[in-house]
Amino acid sequence: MKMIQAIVRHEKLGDVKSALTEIGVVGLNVTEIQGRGVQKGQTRQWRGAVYDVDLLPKIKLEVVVDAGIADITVDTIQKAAFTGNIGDGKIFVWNVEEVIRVRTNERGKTAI
Amino acid sequence: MKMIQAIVRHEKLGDVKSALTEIGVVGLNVTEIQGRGVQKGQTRQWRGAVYDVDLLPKIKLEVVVDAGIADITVDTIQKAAFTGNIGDGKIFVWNVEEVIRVRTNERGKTAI
Amino acid sequence: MKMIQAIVRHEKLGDVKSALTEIGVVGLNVTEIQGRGVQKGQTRQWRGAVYDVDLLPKIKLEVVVDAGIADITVDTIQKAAFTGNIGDGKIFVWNVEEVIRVRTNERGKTAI
Amino acid sequence: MRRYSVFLLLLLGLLVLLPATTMAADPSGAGNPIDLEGAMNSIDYVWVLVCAFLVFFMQAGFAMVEAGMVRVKNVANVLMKNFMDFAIGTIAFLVIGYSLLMGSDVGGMFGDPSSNFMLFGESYDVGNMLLWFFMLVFAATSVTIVSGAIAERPKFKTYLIYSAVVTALIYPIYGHWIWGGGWLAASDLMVNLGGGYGALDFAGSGVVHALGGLLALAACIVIGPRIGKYTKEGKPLPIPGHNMTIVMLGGFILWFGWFGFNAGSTLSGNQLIIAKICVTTVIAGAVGAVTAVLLSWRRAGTPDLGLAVNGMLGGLVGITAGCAWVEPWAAMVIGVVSGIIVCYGVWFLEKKGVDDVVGAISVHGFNGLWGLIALGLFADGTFGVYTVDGPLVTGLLYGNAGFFVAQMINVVVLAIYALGTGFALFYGLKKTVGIRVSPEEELQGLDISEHNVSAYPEMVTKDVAMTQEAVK
Amino acid sequence: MRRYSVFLLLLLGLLVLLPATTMAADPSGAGNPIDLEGAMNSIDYVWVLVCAFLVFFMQAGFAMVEAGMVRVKNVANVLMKNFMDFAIGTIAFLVIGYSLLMGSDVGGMFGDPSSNFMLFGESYDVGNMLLWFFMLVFAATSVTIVSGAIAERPKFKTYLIYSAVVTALIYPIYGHWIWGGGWLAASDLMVNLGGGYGALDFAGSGVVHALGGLLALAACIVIGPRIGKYTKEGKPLPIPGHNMTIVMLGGFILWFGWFGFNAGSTLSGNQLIIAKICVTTVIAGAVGAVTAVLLSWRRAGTPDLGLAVNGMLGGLVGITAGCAWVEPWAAMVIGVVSGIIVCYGVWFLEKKGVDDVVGAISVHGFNGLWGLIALGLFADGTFGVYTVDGPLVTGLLYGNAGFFVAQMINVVVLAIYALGTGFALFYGLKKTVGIRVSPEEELQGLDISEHNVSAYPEMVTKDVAMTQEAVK
Amino acid sequence: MRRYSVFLLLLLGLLVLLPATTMAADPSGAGNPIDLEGAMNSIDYVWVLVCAFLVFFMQAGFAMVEAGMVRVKNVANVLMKNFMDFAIGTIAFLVIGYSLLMGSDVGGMFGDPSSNFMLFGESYDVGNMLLWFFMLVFAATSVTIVSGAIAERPKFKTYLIYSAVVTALIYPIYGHWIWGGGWLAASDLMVNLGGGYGALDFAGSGVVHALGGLLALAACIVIGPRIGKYTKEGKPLPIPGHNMTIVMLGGFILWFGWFGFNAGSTLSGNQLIIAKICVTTVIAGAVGAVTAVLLSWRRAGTPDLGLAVNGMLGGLVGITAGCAWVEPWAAMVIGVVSGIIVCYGVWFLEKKGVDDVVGAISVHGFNGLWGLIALGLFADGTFGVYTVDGPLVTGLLYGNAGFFVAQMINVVVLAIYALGTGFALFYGLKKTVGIRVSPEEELQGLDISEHNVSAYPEMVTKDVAMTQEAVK
Ligand SMILES: Nc1ncnc2c1ncn2[C@@H]1O[C@H](COP(=O)(O)OP(=O)(O)O)[C@@H](O)[C@H]1O
Ligand SMILES: Nc1ncnc2c1ncn2[C@@H]1O[C@H](COP(=O)(O)OP(=O)(O)O)[C@@H](O)[C@H]1O
Ligand SMILES: Nc1ncnc2c1ncn2[C@@H]1O[C@H](COP(=O)(O)OP(=O)(O)O)[C@@H](O)[C@H]1O
Repeated sequence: MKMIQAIVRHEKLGDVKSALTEIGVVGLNVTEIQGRGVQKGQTRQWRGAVYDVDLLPKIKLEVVVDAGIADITVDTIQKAAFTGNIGDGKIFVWNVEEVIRVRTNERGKTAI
Repeated sequence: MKMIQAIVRHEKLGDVKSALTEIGVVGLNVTEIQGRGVQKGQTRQWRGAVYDVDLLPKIKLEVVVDAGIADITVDTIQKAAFTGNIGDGKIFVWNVEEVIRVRTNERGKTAI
Repeated sequence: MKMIQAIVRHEKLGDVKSALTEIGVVGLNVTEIQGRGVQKGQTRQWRGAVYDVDLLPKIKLEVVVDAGIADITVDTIQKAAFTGNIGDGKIFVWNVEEVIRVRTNERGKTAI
Repeated sequence: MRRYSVFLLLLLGLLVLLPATTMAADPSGAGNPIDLEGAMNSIDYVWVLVCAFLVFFMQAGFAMVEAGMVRVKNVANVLMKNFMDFAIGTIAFLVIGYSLLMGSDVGGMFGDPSSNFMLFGESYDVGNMLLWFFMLVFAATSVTIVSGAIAERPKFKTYLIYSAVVTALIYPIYGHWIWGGGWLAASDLMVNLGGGYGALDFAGSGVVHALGGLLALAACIVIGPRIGKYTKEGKPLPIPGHNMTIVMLGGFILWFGWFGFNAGSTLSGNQLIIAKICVTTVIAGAVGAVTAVLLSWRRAGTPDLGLAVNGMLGGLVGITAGCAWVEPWAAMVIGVVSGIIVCYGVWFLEKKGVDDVVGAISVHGFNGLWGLIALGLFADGTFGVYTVDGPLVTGLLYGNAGFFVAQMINVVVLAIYALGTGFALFYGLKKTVGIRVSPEEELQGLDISEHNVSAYPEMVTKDVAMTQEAVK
Repeated sequence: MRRYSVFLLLLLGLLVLLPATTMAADPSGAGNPIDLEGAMNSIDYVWVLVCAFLVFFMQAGFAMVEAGMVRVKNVANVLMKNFMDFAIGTIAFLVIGYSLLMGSDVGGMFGDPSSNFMLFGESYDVGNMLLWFFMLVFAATSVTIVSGAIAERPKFKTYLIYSAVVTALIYPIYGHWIWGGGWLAASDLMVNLGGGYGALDFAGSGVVHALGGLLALAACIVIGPRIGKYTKEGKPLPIPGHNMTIVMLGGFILWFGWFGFNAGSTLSGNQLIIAKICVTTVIAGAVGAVTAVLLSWRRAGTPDLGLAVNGMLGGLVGITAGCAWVEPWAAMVIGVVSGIIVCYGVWFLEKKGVDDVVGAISVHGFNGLWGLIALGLFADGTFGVYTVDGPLVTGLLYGNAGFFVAQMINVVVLAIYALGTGFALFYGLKKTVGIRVSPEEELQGLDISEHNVSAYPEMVTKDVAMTQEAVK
Repeated sequence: MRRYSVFLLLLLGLLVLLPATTMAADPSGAGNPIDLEGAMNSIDYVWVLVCAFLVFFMQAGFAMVEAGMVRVKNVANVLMKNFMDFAIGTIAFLVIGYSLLMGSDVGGMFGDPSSNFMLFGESYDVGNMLLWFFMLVFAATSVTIVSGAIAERPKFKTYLIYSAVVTALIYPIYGHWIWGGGWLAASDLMVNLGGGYGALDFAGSGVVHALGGLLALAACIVIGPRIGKYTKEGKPLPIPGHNMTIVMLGGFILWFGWFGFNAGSTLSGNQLIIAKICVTTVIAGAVGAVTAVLLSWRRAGTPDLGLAVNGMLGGLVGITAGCAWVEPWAAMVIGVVSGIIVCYGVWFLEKKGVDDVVGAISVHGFNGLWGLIALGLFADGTFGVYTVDGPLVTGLLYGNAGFFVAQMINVVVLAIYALGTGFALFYGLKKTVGIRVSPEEELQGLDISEHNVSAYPEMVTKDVAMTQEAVK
């Protein structure tokens, strides 16, 4: 099983969620994070003084999927989150050794 | 060492924490996330109009433990977080290669 | 590639960020979490009644870096986040199998 | 003949108010004699000013309700709109608005535009300044209504232009027709019809609320719904506001201010009817709230806070025209109808693709018209035209069908005027300076795109995710 | 003999207020003569109405304090309770409450229940409506006190029933005994005891606050503590509120409104004692706050905001009964005692298993009784019964032990009445419609379970985690 | 000769206010005759009290603006400071402050310190208590200004000492020079210079605002900037506040209260000039806001909310001294200048290393002085010294250069006095009890370190991260 952690734009969350639903990936979770990347930040102003912020709000999505569909999941997210502009985000994938469904205590793939 | 990431219900956080304390697992951290699973969401209303939400607030717990106690930790969380109803959550386990305690720069098991 | 997850003090975030910039690690993301560790919590008061809290706000930093610079990244964070007092935090490292840059669909090291 | 008598009646209040202006401008109040008349005069000033303060404070109420009903990313923008429309409106009102509203009547259509320019010369008079101040806070109330309806998408600059135009022209002209000696209230035709008085509107269900609410309707139609409000199939998706606490606070502030709004409209503290006005006002608000809560409960299964506040406001709008002229039981009836109008208005407009963020069109627009009608129905003939002397104001249920017709004429005229000027204004703005921010800016939120600030820079937010998908 | 003289005294204020009602109902105030009497009448109306507005605004203050003191998941519910109890109370007061409170006395026990039904007929009179409005906002203040105490667990529907019953029956009946010509104030026994007047309560330490606060005590006991409030060993665990900013805002609003509450209770703007009332009021509030802060500082090591606000409110409650009758130094003493009562009251009740979320029982209940006692002690004999004429109100320290006894009788009667009706009501509700939501609903929060909304839909929250574990 | 005539003039208002005090203390107002004089007296009381309530409510406004402009970790502390300075100030004012301010003049320098101790004896009089209450809320306004400027770093205990000292001594002494019959207003020198009156300050641009604002300047310099405010190179880094909604709410509350502040300063409801005062007040506030918004727009590319509120407050401060004496067009000019002063003041101080969190120094300090100057320029000779009778107050532009000089003397004296006492006080506190928390406490936030609470315990926060790095 794989953990797919994707950092995407706020306004792309809806698209990513629907795209995932379409390929049958339902379970996921979402947090707001503050991120920094190539997109080095933006300016804000406060009482007329302009300043640079270097962390921008982004959405972090975590989906655990069966290894077999990891690639298609990654592709789906990449497509749905894409705008082509700096700040589109990143996707990280790593191996998950065990998944447990709390409600049934099932383990492994069936628990996803 | 293993990272045990558990998604549980808000109201179960207290129980899970105490259960972990009892088996000697102290270090952990907690975030509120928005999750979607089999439990497909709920309805809310706004000015008399009912609508479905598909992300529900859950608690994400992260505990890094020595590989030797990973199983018992998982079991403990599963039991403490259990209600038997849809939405009980998931536990994910993966391998952690290194742990560093910032205060002492200790590495590995003793740093947990 | 490695995921370096560091739990540090709120007031150390700025130092850690600059230290990372100095060694050329730009991409990262940040969340506020609630943590428990050796530092068992603190007391607060509410309407004159003192009570213990066992979760304290901390900053969680996630940086994915090339395996080759993982060690220096960890060291940099450790040094920048260090105060020597209980509650300094932890750093966890695990293997990341794939990194995708959403904007370009690049994969692997160049995508970091 | 009759025309003059009404005109006189309308001026009476003014005269009581301005004892010294018959001679020359009195900027210091030196003309206030140390006698009974002077004392009664002082009472009027104290009362009218305190009530004006309360009406001013309603600006804070609107700001809070509206800010609470938008998403985090648009809060600072909504606050700024509420604040700046008052600031700019004050200047517009000083330069031209008040003259058009209250200057000496020109053909029943508007007041002499230069008569009160900057409150110079003859108009630099305490009595006139009292009226200016009171009228200013009323005008500002009307103007601010649009702000909440079209929240989360208009250009800030365009909104400022809108607010200046309404305070300077659109509001004063219609206001003059009713309160400034204009044709709706004082023309022979209308006065004959009403039986001694033309169309009436005690504290402004029509002048302030219906006008503002119908302008909001025009604005909402011209600007179009927010991104994310409707699915591809046209099904509306609720977009919850971010802070119910300040919505409720704003609701309480508005109710608080409304007592000044209605009871201050006697323009006199010597009219004991002010006590009755507070009674009808509080009843209509309470009953409107209860009605809306029950309706929302039935529809959604649980009682809703937003509609409770809307229902209360609807009841207050509904009673505003008739507050001095109807009985407590009638205030209850008015409140019930108001609550119904608010709920079904909100649901109807939402279904029809009109995206009114705070429910302003139903609360102020529809209920403002209802208030005028209700006055035509329920006026019980115990109080005259802003005076205890006759002719006493009497509605359909008490036998005066003519007055009811006068009120209906007012309703129709007002609706045409408000929608006409509203569509003209908003289409004009759309074609020239543009009325709406770009989709990217809208998605990002107006706080960043228009003001480059966050309302809550340290707050971590989450999206309210819906299962159904909206059109982008 | 004496009985009648007091009765007359009490009616005096009313008579000044209602110049025209001796003849027939005057719904328009036409009876207000354009003479000195008329002018003074106008001053009374203006003053009483402005003060009533301020008292109305206290509803917002209560809503903010209570909302701020609960957790995020219960905010909308608390706001709705505060809002709807006023709305429903207005209707209840119109139908029956006011009649029982102020209708012509029936055997010293209550007012004629039909006398003011819907303010029809004789009661459709400006003077009577003035009093109705003023009394309404007072009744609403009393009713809303319970809301905060039992927050985070009651059924919404049950709360609405409670608020209707208290506004319609429980409050008016006791209120009649003190303010409506009932036995505590006007019976021979009490008047003889007091030395020309019976039990007194200038602005309602007892009628409004102690009654509300003791009803809250009954409610808290019947409903039981919140899940998570106590450990298995019975140790209380603090449950911090979610927003100190609005707690403080609410505190300021309440203090602001309290000036209207106390000084408006002259029912006349021609009583210059209103200046003194503001002085004693502000002093007691300030001193109460300082006292509570110092006590909290000593106990917890740091000065606490919640207790500061509670202490201030306690001081205000304590001075309310005697505000017109005591000296500034006495106001200080009253404030110090109030601050102590608040702190130790809060800590004592918490230890005893009474889970009062906002401290209402100590602030309003205990201090309300203290206010009655303090009046019996400190009245300095410089002001009469709502008039500058004698008999002047004099307390124990100034030689009138009888009046002190009268006040103590009032304290005992009030405590029995409030707790008696309170337990009866809340047990009754518990056995019938149910008083508390299910544990699942409580854990989920009342906003979702009772209203299906979030107060802050976009806010990411965290739990305030405590080391010790509570009983679920 | 002249000296006495002015003195008499100044006392006139007081005499009208205190009809019975010429004989003996009248704690109940029994001396209020049931005649015309009595009625006019009542009107004064009603007006002054209502205005005082509004001024009191400004405390809530300050609390909200300041709380909104600090970071989450310091909110409870700022609220507590705002609340406790009023509570402690009330006691200090009762014990000594008011006596120094308004007690019988001692050599033109201060009032007899014991004359009103605890409002005992002769001072236990309704008229005197009216004035005490009004003066209290003014004093509290001045004191609270510093709180916002030095937010996020002072020791709580030290702040309490500061607030007691200012209310007890620093404010009353200067206030006496202007309002209590002291030398700036009533000495021969000044009266001759002014042409029948000395330095004037209608509602306290100088006494209340400039004094408070300049004390804030001294405080900011002594305490030093917040950790994180400046880079190593000395470049200022903005530290955004946490909640724009309550900043705006606070702004509206302040504006609301300011009408009471300015118009109540007639100390009489029989001066019809109150209407004009409201007009000039609302204009200056509106124009100040518009000006500041335009300047911020030009500088940062987008219109800023914080400066909008600051600009409005600056305009209000600027008009406060002259509100009764200048024309509407002059109010506009004053507002424009105020808006400019606020913006450039804020930017200048920030560059110079003075870290004023809320802009209080520019808003209250600089604009307070500007208000005094503006009065000396624009007074139009239509209103006298708190009376409609002459000598009429006339400024430089209307030919009275002497009065302008008198005002400039006042400006210089005030600046020296405020900065002198301010530096003495804050250095003194720094050397003794300490003025600033430790860096660790500051980083952690004063809510935890000073009060051990969180203002929003359940809110998840994020840091506002800046690219440039600040000095720690
Ligand atoms: N190495 C990294 N580790 C963790 N998060 C990262 C990393 N690089 C980027 N991110 C996250 O991805 C977001 C987008 O990165 P950015 O480099 O600006 O995107 P892009 O390269 O597609 O323009 C950042 O805001 C940050 O949250
Ligand atoms: N595949 C997944 N990846 C990440 N998080 C998941 C996944 N599946 C479920 N979750 C998380 O677990 C929570 C509970 O899931 P759900 O399927 O409703 O539980 P259950 O199957 O026990 O009823 C979800 O709200 C979500 O936060
Ligand atoms: N085993 C663990 N798993 C996950 N997070 C942990 C673990 N141990 C500690 N943490 C995180 O690190 C933070 C600091 O831990 P603590 O043990 O107090 O630090 P230290 O040992 O350096 O004094 C905690 O608040 C928690 O967020």
